[in-house]
Amino acid sequence: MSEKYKNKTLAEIINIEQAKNLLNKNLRKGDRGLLDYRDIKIETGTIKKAFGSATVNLGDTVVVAGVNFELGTPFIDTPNNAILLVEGEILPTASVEAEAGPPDEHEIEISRVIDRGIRESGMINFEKYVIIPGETVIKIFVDFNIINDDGNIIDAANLAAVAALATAEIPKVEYIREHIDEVNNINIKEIPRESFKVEEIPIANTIGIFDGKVLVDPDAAEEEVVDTLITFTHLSTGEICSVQLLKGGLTYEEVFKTLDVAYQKNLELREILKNNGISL
Amino acid sequence: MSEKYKNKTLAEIINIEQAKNLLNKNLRKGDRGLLDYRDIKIETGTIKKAFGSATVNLGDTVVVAGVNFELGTPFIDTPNNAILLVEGEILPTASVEAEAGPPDEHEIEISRVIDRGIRESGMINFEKYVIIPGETVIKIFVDFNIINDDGNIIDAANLAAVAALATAEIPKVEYIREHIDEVNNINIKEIPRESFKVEEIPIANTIGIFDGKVLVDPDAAEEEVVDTLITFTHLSTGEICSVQLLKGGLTYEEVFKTLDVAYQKNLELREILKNNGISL
Amino acid sequence: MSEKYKNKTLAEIINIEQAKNLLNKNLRKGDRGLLDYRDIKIETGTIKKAFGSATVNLGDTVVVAGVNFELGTPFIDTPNNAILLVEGEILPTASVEAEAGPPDEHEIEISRVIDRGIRESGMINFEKYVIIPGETVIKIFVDFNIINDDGNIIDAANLAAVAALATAEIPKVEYIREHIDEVNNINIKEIPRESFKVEEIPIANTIGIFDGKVLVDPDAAEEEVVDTLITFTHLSTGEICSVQLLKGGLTYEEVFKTLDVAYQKNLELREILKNNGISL
Amino acid sequence: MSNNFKRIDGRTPDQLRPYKIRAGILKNADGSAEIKLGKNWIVVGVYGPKEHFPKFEALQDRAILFCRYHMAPYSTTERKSPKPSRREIELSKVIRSALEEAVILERFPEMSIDIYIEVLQAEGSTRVASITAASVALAEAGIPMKDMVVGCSAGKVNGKIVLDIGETEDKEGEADLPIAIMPNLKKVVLLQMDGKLTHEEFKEAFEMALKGALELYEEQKRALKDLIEKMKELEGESNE
Amino acid sequence: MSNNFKRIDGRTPDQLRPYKIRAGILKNADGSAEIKLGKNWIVVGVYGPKEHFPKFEALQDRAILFCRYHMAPYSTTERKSPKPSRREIELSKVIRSALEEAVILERFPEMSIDIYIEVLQAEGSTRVASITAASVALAEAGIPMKDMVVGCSAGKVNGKIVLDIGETEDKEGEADLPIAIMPNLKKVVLLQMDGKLTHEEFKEAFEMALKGALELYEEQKRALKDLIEKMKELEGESNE
Amino acid sequence: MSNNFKRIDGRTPDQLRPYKIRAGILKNADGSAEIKLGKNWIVVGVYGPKEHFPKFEALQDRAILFCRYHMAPYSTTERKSPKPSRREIELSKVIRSALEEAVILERFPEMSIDIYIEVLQAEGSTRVASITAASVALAEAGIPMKDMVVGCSAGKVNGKIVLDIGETEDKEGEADLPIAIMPNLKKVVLLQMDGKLTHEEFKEAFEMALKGALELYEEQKRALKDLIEKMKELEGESNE
Repeated sequence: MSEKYKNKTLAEIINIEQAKNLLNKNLRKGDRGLLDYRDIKIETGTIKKAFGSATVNLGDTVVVAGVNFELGTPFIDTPNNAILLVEGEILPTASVEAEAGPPDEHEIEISRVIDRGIRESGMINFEKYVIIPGETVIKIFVDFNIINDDGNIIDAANLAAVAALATAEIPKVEYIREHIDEVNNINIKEIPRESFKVEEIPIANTIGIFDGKVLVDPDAAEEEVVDTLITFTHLSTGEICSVQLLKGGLTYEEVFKTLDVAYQKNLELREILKNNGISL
Repeated sequence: MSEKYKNKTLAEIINIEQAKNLLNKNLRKGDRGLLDYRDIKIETGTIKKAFGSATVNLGDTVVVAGVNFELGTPFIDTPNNAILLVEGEILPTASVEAEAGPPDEHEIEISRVIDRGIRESGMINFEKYVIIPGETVIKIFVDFNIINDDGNIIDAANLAAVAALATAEIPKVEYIREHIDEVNNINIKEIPRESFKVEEIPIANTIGIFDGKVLVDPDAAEEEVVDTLITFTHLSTGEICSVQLLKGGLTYEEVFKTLDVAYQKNLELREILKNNGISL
Repeated sequence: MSEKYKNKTLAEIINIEQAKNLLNKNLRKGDRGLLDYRDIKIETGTIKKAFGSATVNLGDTVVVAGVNFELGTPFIDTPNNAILLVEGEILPTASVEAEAGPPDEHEIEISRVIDRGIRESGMINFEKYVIIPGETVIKIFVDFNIINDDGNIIDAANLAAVAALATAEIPKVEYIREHIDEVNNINIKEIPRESFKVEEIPIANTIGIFDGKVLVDPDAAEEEVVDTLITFTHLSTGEICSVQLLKGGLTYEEVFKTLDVAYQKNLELREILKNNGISL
Repeated sequence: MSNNFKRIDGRTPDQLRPYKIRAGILKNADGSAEIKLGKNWIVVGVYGPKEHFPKFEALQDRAILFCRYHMAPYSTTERKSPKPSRREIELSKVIRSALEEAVILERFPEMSIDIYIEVLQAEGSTRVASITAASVALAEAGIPMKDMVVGCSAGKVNGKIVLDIGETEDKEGEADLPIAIMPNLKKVVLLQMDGKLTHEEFKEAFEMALKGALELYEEQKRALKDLIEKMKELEGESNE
Repeated sequence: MSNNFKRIDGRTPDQLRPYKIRAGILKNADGSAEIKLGKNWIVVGVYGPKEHFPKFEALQDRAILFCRYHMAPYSTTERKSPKPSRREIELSKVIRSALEEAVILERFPEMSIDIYIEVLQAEGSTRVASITAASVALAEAGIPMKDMVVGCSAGKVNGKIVLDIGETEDKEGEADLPIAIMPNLKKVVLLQMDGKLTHEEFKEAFEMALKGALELYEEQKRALKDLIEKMKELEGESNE
Repeated sequence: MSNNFKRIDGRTPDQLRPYKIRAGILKNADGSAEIKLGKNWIVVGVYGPKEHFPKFEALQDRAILFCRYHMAPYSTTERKSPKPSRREIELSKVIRSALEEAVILERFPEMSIDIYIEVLQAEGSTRVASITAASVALAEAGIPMKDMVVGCSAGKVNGKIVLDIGETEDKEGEADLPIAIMPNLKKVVLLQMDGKLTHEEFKEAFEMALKGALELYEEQKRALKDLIEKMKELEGESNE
């Protein structure tokens, strides 16, 4: 057996070979076109304990995201900014390969790509959530978990993170300011809340290249066989706010070809979010 | 050789086989009855550097416990409570199996069983050791170490922890309150002390079941051959404050049978503590 | 192949055998005498981002050291003292054996030997860099990295650390005291600086013994073949401020024989530092 | 027991929170299940039996059961660090120990079976809910077991023995008693308690928890039956 | 583009910072290189190809490329803990991924090649400078490659697209676009972006970065030629 | 040296603190010993020689000596985290290095010998007390040694050279010089110093520490003789 199948189960190997055969004929599992996303289901408020949450199904990929707020000290070089922490884990339930334990480079890369999309897009007005400059600000935690991994984690996790943030409720900053003296004794979950208004919605689209053919939303088997994987994150203005070449290389022309496809697809996902009540 | 002896030394295997043969005849090493504890020796004040300490020998099992006090910040959800931290390690001197390094699940389970006994019993009046609510409280460290492991660590470590706490001296809370401004510069070991009055004494008794027979205080070899190990912790009032099924299963009737034995034996250990000057 | 060469490359084995053959004839690579150091090159200010820095070449051993200052809380038992932290790593670029990852016992020993030399020598006036006793003091970080390891890391790293400290500039303590209210928002790199005046210069000299012969400045191959390695650190007054037997044993007479050689060689290195503008 | 006694969430003393178990919810796992019990939401994935790695750690006469109980950062009132806490390590151990009593490990020498429990939302009594779901996931994976394992808790709140302790009841109550049993073999395989109970109260709580466990055992069976029927349907469809 | 536009450090928009690459700077490594780009000072050491350890992790059909990007504690404005940060782990991955496209790993089954990148001083665009130096170090180690890999960044600062983003420009600018290419195969092997760019700006920045990379490619070749000549000299000397 | 000079604890300059060594104190270890020196209380357990694991790390021509010096959380004035500190890692190394000079490791190829040193109470000069006890534990385990290893410290306190530095003297004194020797082979195997000493003071302190070590060597022998006699007695009893 070829070495490239090391650590793969037989079922996975069959899936991978099948994906390759189909792509060679410009086909995909379930009669999907090269530029079609799988079914997307977005449900918000799935975790009542969090300030915001969402569960996203992208085909058989399942992601849960939760948003939490805490009080903390700002970084010394940005005393007037709230703090954002985005951390994702691929749970060991997600696949045979997924392992328990501290995040590996794959999980760190995914988290950081989604972090950059949220951070650079202007989605969050960081200056709004400062209680006392240089002393106390709101720490925004976005945690997401991959429950089942059938590929294209980034697009799914980005949708979940964005939906959780856009539907979150935040403890009233004004209330915290007024009660700052008791702040050590305040349970932040019991503070009156208001809607967490996001100012932009970044959309991540991951594009694959297989033998020169461009395709979107690769599933787990396709991720193994494509030569190239690249993610573009777009704003509602059409601007790009983040790019990440995840795998392989591409020609100069392919950079712009994949960018164009990503842009088109970002409009599509944006529409799906809107249909779920999430828009600017 | 059978797989169940993996990682065992020859001497251990002989001990285990012997324990099994004896128990089959309702006998134990050293003519011990099924419901007899081994010899217990309790010595307090063995570590002069600690605020409280005790060394306990239970047969060949040896445990040292030390109590320390520090100042710290209370947990946000219990601003009016002192903090208790119970941490135990089985030192690598204790047996061939014992390993150096961060606590494994066995050490964590033992520590948490003893922690719950102390915490739930009401032994410590947590509200008494608050310096400034929500800001500064006393942190109570109970550290114990197994020096030699011949079984029934929990009962021995619980006796050591309880004896160390009951004979500890604590820095005077009143003194700390008066000198709170200099508190960063105070060496807590130099503050005048008073007796640390405990309000209850929890006693842990571990019961084994071998082929339907109930026995107490299993030694290391017996721990390997019994089907079931369960610990009950009792208060001086006769109430139960903690239970932990450590190994195997038991019938519904056996739950109450072992509970009754544990209760009887708790009275016995309580008497031994009293003979060592430790009582309410 | 003999077991002592386990984990060595062929090139290293050849070097080691060669070193042994030469030392047997009282010779060393490059016509070096037993009591000769290899060429020493000291360059300061090589890291502009640090408050002080130096790069030292000792033969083919290359070390970079950087000094940084931060504000921090003093240790509770020394409220009137600045804090010194010396940490060194042998980078994985340094040799086949060098590994990435947290410092191993070898790196920790080296760091602690250099730390003790700096700390015990009185080089730094720790009381001078206290902003508010018991509350805020300056933390002095001395970080050094071995870029290439051809032996005698301690002497080279000590020279680099000493040169970096002696040429460092420190944020003005007076300025920080005056602006203490804004201290959380101060970028320490932007505070006006003054020269960091050192009050002593400790010099480390590592001596080897091969078959009863004393030699200085062992290279990597020689370190493998000598029976004994010992480091003495001297002050400008001729006093010893640190000793560390690194490898092997030595007779009572050899202790004093190696001490005398170290003393002589400390004068030589002191002169080289002086020629580089570093002296008291 | 006065019948008009009401609990903080309106339940009667011997009433379980609303519950629902679903089997076969994860595509990649060999077996999986989800339990919702009040606001608890727990997902379990089972992988195995598969060759144990590294080989020298494998056992020649039976499989190794691995179990991880883990809480998501957003599952609790205060955000939980994703790093395993001492509590999670203890619970992983007692859950594994309970399931080891049921799984016929001797059937799979040199192998390992991995059970991953992910608490997505926690609202008290998660350890026993986890066992209940894990047992269903093992069954779906086709792992032979002597009996199902099903867990439930009881406790004492405001002086009263009550079933299926919720989060607030756990914090403010006087005692918590989680148990897990093999319902047909009538054996207790998990038993913990903390708080204060007299022997009589302990007995009352124990028996109440038993009753709750038996109710949840019916739900386990229902969930597995549901799955079998759904699979038959799918088969039927693909045969059409 | 107005020609009299000046950047914070006096550069024109399409001007690289002063640069210098040296090959063969470490005695013990199989290959090594140093790059200075502005105040960036980066050292790379390559060890291998060598037998992979532990053996069971080795690949039968190709070598494993290991890459560590690491910053010295004194390399940054605020002291950096020597423990690898999440950022360093991500950069190690994208740099390795880029170099894997060039190195002919199939030539060395069962082996590994280790690339250690040590950032001694950081002043923006370290990832692309690291790749540029690593490629030279691999060449010196005699590792066969399909093409050199060379990196450069562009970005948007004060509304203007500029080449080779420095540290202050990165912090205060609107966007950063680091790329790495194989200059002869005309392939992009590293591509990241963060900030805000229209598609037009992205194109302009991408093309500017390409141009910068090609300039640095010349410096890579010069550094390797220099080394070869120095080695010939030394050989000549030893033959005298 | 003025004879009426008194130290903080009333000792004369060349006087050891009260000491006592006991061999064979742990039931499970292959060898063990306990030392009390002033308030120092240190327990040592030796396991081995035993097959080294994992096998590929074993040495074909000798045993591997492992040594861990570890302080209990309650052993020090401020509570010590149980995690090994940098100091503990350094001391583990220098103690192992000292004992490696004495143990005839070539006798046990492919094996390992583990020495676990647990400082239960610390009051200065623990490293040399540890070596002294470890050497006795190795002897009890029947490990062949070229010579015993025995340690002692000297130092300078209030301008005076004194023997066996206690904790307060270490903190307030001018210098600390711990040494360990093989008393019959007359070799130094551990030597450290920190503080400030002239060459003359160093010599004086070194020689004083030597004398102290020789006194403790007698105690080592006494402890081993005691143990042998106790074992003979026990044997006698069991033969009766």
